[in-house]
Amino acid sequence: MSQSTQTNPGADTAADPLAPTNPITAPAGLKAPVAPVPVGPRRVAKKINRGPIWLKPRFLISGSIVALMLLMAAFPQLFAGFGADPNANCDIMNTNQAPSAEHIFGVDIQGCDYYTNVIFGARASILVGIVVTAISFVISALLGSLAGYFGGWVDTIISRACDMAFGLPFILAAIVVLQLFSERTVWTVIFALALFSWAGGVRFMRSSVLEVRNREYVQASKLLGAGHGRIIKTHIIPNSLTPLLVLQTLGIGGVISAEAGLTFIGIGLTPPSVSWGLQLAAAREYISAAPHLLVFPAIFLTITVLGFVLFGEALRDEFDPKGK
Amino acid sequence: MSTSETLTLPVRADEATATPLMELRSVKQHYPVARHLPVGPRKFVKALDGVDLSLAEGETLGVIGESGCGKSTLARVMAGLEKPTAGQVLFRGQDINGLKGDERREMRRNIQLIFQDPYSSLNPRMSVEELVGEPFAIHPEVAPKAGRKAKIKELLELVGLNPNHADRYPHNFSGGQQQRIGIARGIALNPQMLICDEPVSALDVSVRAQVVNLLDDLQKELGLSYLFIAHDLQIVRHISDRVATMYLGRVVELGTYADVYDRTGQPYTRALMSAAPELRRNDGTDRERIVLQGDPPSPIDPPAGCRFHTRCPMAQAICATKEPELVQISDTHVARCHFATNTPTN
Amino acid sequence: MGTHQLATPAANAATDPADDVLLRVKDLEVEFNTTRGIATAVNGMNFEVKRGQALGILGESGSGKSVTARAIMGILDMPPAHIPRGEILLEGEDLLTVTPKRHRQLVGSRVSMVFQDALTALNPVHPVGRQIGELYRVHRGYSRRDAKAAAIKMMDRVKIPAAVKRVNDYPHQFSGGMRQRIVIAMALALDPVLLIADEPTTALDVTVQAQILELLKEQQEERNMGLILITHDISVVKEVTDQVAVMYAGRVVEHGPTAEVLNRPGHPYSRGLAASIAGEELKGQRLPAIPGTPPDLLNLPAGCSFANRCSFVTDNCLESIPALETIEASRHIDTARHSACFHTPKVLAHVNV
Amino acid sequence: AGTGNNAGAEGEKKLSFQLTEPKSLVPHEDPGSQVAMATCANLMEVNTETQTLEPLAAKSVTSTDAKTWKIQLQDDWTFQDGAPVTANSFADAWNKTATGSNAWQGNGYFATFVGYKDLNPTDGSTPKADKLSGVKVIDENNLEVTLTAANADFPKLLSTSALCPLPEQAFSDPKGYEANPISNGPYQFASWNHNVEVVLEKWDGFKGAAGFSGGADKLVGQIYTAVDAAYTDMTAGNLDMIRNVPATMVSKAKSQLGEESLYEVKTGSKQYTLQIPGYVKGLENPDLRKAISMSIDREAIATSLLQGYATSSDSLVPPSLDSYKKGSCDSCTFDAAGAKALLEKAGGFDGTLIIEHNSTSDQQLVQVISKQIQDNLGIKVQLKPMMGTELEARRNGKKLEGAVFGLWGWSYKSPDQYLSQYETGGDGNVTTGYSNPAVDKLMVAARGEQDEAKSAGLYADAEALIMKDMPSIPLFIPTDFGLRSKCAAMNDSQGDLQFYRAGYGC
Amino acid sequence: MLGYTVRRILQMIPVVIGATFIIFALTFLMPGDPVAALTGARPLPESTVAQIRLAYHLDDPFLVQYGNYMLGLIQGNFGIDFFGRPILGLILERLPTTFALAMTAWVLKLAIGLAIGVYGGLRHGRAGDHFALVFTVIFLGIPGFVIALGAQTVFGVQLGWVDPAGIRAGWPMAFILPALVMAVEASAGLARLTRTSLVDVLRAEYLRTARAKGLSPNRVIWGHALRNAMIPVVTYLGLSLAGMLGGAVLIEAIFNIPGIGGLMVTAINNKEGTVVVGIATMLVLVYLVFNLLVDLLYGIIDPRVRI
Ligand SMILES: Nc1ncnc2c1ncn2[C@@H]1O[C@H](COP(=O)(O)OP(=O)(O)OP(=O)(O)O)[C@@H](O)[C@H]1O
Ligand SMILES: Nc1ncnc2c1ncn2[C@@H]1O[C@H](COP(=O)(O)OP(=O)(O)OP(=O)(O)O)[C@@H](O)[C@H]1O
Ligand SMILES: [Mg+2]
Ligand SMILES: [Mg+2]
Ligand code: NI
Repeated sequence: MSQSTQTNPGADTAADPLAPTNPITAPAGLKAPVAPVPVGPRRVAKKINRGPIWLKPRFLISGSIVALMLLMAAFPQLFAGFGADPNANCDIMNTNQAPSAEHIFGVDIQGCDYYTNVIFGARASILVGIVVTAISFVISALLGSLAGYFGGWVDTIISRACDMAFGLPFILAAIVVLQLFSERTVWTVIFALALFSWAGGVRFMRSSVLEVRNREYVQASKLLGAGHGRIIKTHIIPNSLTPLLVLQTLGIGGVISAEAGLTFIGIGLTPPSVSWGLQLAAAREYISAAPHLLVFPAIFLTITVLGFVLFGEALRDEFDPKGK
Repeated sequence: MSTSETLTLPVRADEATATPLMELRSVKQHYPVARHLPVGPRKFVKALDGVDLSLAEGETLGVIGESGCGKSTLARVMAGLEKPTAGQVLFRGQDINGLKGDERREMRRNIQLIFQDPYSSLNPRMSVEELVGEPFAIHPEVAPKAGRKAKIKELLELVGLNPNHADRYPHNFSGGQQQRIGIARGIALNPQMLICDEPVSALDVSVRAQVVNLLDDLQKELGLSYLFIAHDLQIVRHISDRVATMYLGRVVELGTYADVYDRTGQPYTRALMSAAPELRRNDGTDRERIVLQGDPPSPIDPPAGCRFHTRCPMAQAICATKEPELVQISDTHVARCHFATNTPTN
Repeated sequence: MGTHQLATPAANAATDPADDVLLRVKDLEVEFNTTRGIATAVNGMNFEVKRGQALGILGESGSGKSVTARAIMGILDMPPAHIPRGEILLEGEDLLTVTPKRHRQLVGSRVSMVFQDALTALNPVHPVGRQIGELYRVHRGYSRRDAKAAAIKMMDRVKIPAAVKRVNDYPHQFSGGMRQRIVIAMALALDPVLLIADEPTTALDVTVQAQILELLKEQQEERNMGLILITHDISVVKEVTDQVAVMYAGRVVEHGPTAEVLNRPGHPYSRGLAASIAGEELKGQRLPAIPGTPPDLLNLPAGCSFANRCSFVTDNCLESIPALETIEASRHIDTARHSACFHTPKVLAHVNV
Repeated sequence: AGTGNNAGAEGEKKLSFQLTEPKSLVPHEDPGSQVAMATCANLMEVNTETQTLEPLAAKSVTSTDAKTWKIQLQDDWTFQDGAPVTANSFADAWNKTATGSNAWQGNGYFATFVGYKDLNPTDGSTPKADKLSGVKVIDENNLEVTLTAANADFPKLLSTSALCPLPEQAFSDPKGYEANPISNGPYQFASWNHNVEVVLEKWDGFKGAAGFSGGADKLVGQIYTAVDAAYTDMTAGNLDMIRNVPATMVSKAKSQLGEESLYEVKTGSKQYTLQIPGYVKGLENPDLRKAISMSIDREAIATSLLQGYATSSDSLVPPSLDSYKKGSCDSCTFDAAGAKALLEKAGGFDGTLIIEHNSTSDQQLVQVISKQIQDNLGIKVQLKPMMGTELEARRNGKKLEGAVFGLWGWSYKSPDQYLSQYETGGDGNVTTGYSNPAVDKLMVAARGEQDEAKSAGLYADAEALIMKDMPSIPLFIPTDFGLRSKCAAMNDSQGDLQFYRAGYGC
Repeated sequence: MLGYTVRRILQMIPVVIGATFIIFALTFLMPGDPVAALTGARPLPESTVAQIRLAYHLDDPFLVQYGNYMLGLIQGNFGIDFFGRPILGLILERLPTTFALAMTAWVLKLAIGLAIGVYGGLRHGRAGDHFALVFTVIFLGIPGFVIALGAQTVFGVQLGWVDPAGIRAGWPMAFILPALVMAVEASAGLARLTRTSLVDVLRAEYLRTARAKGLSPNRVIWGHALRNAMIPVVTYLGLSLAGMLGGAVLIEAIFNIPGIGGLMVTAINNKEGTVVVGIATMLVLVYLVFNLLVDLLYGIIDPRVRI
């Protein structure tokens, strides 16, 4: 009974480490026939939609929605036809025309083809959604890690700053900030939205970092002499990021809607920019006269939001180290 | 002040003259208890309250004691993860908390810690290769980038893991294998001192022996010193040269394994021994069974006098008032009890 | 070879007066649906417990001890778990087929369970008194006040000092040992006939462990309960139980009187387990270890699941699964021994090498 | 619709109207407020039937030179609490309003009074006087006002709320008065539930002619922050009257509430313009401005986007004014080719035409205009929407960078209200900064001329002169609509829709 | 507990100072002239402008203005607006309305979010869970004003259940619809959080214990799971209530509710710095107080963090 412990696991060449480790295990194909045993009736488990069967389609569906929307944002011409320009070929006399064969989404207030406009609107909306979320994600990840990891006065400063950002009503802050710009483009809107959208994320990140910080693998790394930078980069952030990621994907939709909201109170994007937010805000006055103005961007927006949220969920499962 | 500072600490006979590899001098670690008003007296958890220990090169010192008595704190302080509130932690005669720059890096390389829970001490998002390679990434001087892969492979083989599994993640391994990964990381930098904080507690009995054997082999091969903390008294006895018993932040008994196990000089240690069923059986003589009553006192307000007197079956009046000092029982054996020398050995 | 049925202890027990048998588990199988496939956690489990008897279930991590216990208590998460076959007879009633209502009546009052980690097993937001008292309220329809009084009595019984004062405290305000005692109090509250303790002391240190084991043993004897003690720890089994069942990869590989099995193991795995205790005589030597790791439950080998770690392995082992067979019949059922190995005689002969 | 809210006391004639939260109920502090109009009887007032200006609280207002005005009050008029309305009630009120340090909104109405400067030092020092030297109380019932320059429109000024009288209490207990204002008009203040409603009740002691007061016994000003909410409330039958209905809402109302709910204001009093500040570089050439003007297809926009609720404008004043001359703007008809040619003639335009506008209103209209200019003229046009404060600040600080899109309306019906924008230092002149001595001279003469026909001729001459330089591009005259329930018989007085004058029609 | 509260209140001071400073600075930097907004296109006489600028210290340097403001604030003086009305009065006039709206919305949100979250959590991994997700996300995806206008038309105009606009009907009738819209919009996050938390709790060992005690599924869920599942949700709830107080501008406008939001937007449009800062200060204070309350509540729900 005193086999060398060093050789045993070493012999493990099976594909799965949890599989039998002895190479002399019979291959699965050679399974000895097992006679059925006349014991109690076998209760058949209801097949439930778990695992790959469900996960895959969710990932696929949400992934393709996201991909489609991204593609639309990047290359609207692919969808609207080459040479299409949302502001060209407009005829003011056609204003608010309902959907027809010629204009499948109808015509907008300015007399332009609405389909082209909605397609081109994806860019600004998705850009705002993604960039703002990305910025707030990065800020949250960074500040949250710093606050959670270092604690002490770093934490105090960051936490109080969060309180400030939180306490300031978002609309107020956004209005005030947007007022600072004489010209409002996608980027100014992004700036304003990003400026105050990180506080929740920071808090969130901070609390997950607080949890991770005391994990033993962090201490283990410290013991090896790793510096703070390395610990934050390789241990803290990767292990506390997933919850934040899910939160932020849920937020993308909120951001896109917020862009619409800003436009609505007159401080959002301005023409000739095209965005779903602008379209929705403009459509408001025509809700009964020209409902198509509202319906199409709203559908696109909703699908996009749904896509991102589902994608976030799917991503989380994907990033789960245990792989479920 | 207790006299323990002046007392010659028993060390392994053959090492008595050499400088110990590691030495703790009246180390205290007090954690402030959170309080809500910025006024009033601060309270402290006295996790370590004056610990003196020394450890010779190549020696294994076992540490036992009940939950919360400060064993892990001791491990962290020795590993330099925490700076003690008072006292010194000396590594080859140098205070590890006074080191700077390269010396500090050197110290870091030389003292490593193995954690109790192998899974939680491994970053779940790093592959085995990254995990075992991390020490080298931090100390590139030990293994330059070029030869690193080979070095990692070598290490994995040394701890009995299949090097072909280097690209797998911790959750793909069993507990014993995970602990091997932890050990591989711990020895990657060729340390002289390996502090093992309950390295086998989370492992299955059948795997426990594998890991203990591995530690044994490594000691023989690499000349490591161990501080070995465990609840499993048999394992401690098996692996230790000397054993220290801790109670409420203090060392209450210290001696060779035979001293502590067979000639126990302190009632708490005795209770501990008697509580472990497996020891009773393998011991020639029948141990008297002592089931301690009550719960350990709070380390915030340790009892006056002997800290153990609240639960001690042989407590006398003096125990409640006078704090016992470490009493020398033999060359290699000290115990903190008023009756250390006049109690029957078991 | 389809011989799972051969002379299971349950089969033998059939000759005994049935009222003595509290629990009989027959051919229990539990599977888990996982994303990687179906994991067979319990794979044909057979054992029984009699009134006043303490059965230890030994086995390494993942061998299905807790799953078995949970299956008995009906607290497996289904899904992902499901029980394709088997019977769990509590005093003759099959817990797997009774109505949910009847099941709830039995569980908690006739059979109850002590969990491994008392801190997580207690609801952190309710005072312990309420958690104990709830049993009386639900099963016996006590008033709030009576339930509290009963809870205090129970806490006294498991030796919690100043129970009256502490009945409104929350779990986190107790030390580990006291928490475990509260869990025991909860399990004993309704005078169950059978108590299942799933690693009740693993999370505790030795001195407290001794207290808890003492308490369990004392209560079991006092009430003449059946006790199933699940643990990894051989010494604990030795200390507390009369009978022991050794599990490996979802099935019982050896079963018999505790002292017998542990001193003279008939299955290579039990043998490895018994040997791995670090006796003083082994000081300075290598500890006897069982090499290798347990098999993947998703993909159990065709033959004996211990074969890849076994030093007695032969071709036979790789092809067919050895059944649990009687190895030393006895007039008295309680001293009968069973082992599931093709080489039991050889293993027995090897003893004390 | 329109009756749901009238469930007050049985048979009570109650009308509700759309209101924004007043800053104050004291007319001088918030002269535009509908509440002020209802509670105060001015010296002069427009008769909604004849649409002419008639004395109300005054018996007569006369002048020989249009510079010194004699005002005789009606006999025995009282405030709603019974105190007599005297010449002092007016003089004191005017003095207080004209005092700059009080910062009352009505202050500006007194700028043409002699002595105004003394009350309003521009350097922030304390005023040298506390009374307008141009206002003389002759006796209980007679006043004399001297203006700095002749102005035949003075009687019209007397019809604005800033020139209401104030009772004694307003000076002795200003706080109390603010909370419970008393005036001399047809309705008296009953209650003010802040941000919810202001309730007015008919005052039986009002001695004015029937043409000056409405038919309801009770008027409820329901407070809305946006007209949309008011509209919704009206569709639910909770509101009787709305004014300033946007074009998009008109067609919606037509289909939802029915044709009869629309009240078209008879007199167009507003105008959309694109004003071009003289100081903006690159836009100085009148031909360029004309080209821009010609590139806008007003007809198309009016029929499509504005849904026919506006007419294209071809003059600097609305057609309702006497001085209006059809086609005084010869470059206000759409002619893309002509515009291009003119642009060519002006030497082209290679910069960007910036159009500044208020971001909260008429977005679509500005957009289509800019689009037309851009498309038809082939120049780059950039919109610059901004908040009101910023736009005003840029305007006042002469910091505009391009044309300004805006809507202008009159306070009282007079060409002066429009054309003074192009008179040096005139009202609203700050936007274009247009200055032409010949125009200035004509304006002074026109203002001083009490003969309306002569005056109109002078104004028309001035407009023709201004038009040559086209500092402002006339765009549209919007049709002003009110919305009403069945019970409200709406009225307007020279383009101003005053709720309190509505008759009760149920 | 008292000590904790005191400490927390002390911590609020820098936050209030910081937040007011930021807003003050932002409004100061904002382009435009507050005085210009007083009359619109017809500018006020120069002299009046000068008087106002003087009276409101508009020409003082920024820090002086801020200092004066803070000095006043310490004495509880929020200043007066350009019409001479005390700002505190303006805010307090509208705060109850906003509060009623936010509270109602919050309670509804709680009901909706928790219901959906619990439903999803209990059906974890099954169709119901995904249905709950899609349901909440759809409301997240449709812009708020669309939902608001739709609800207004259907329930206010067509069905006539409530007044479509205004608060004349008083609480609760006037507030239910807008609150519901706010609640529906905001419940997605809560529902997700509750669901996740419940799923975690359902896996907890103490729920096994509860089931092993022979408790009925209802008792297990309501008696043991929910309260634990609420622990991580509570922080979010507190913050969201504070957020709702300041974040209802759109809904207020559509439903004609005279709340803080409208006042704030008007004040910003008119660049009335003191009003804006006053509101912001008030909201920050409210936020901080709620935060504190939540943390105290935390202690009640979770005995482990009892302070
Ligand atoms: N960072 C800390 N802050 C406050 N108290 C601490 C901290 N670390 C440990 N303690 C306290 O110090 C005491 C000793 O803890 P330590 O972890 O060293 O015990 P231990 O002997 O390792 O126990 P175990 O056997 O359970 O691991 C305990 O009471 C613990 O609560
Ligand atoms: N919810 C689950 N989903 C999938 N597999 C499970 C689940 N619960 C248990 N298992 C599997 O069932 C097997 C038996 O687990 P069980 O908890 O019974 O082991 P055990 O003998 O109690 O081990 P330990 O000593 O570690 O408690 C394990 O391999 C485990 O992975
Ligand atoms: Mg420890
Ligand atoms: Mg288990
Ligand atoms: Ni078989």
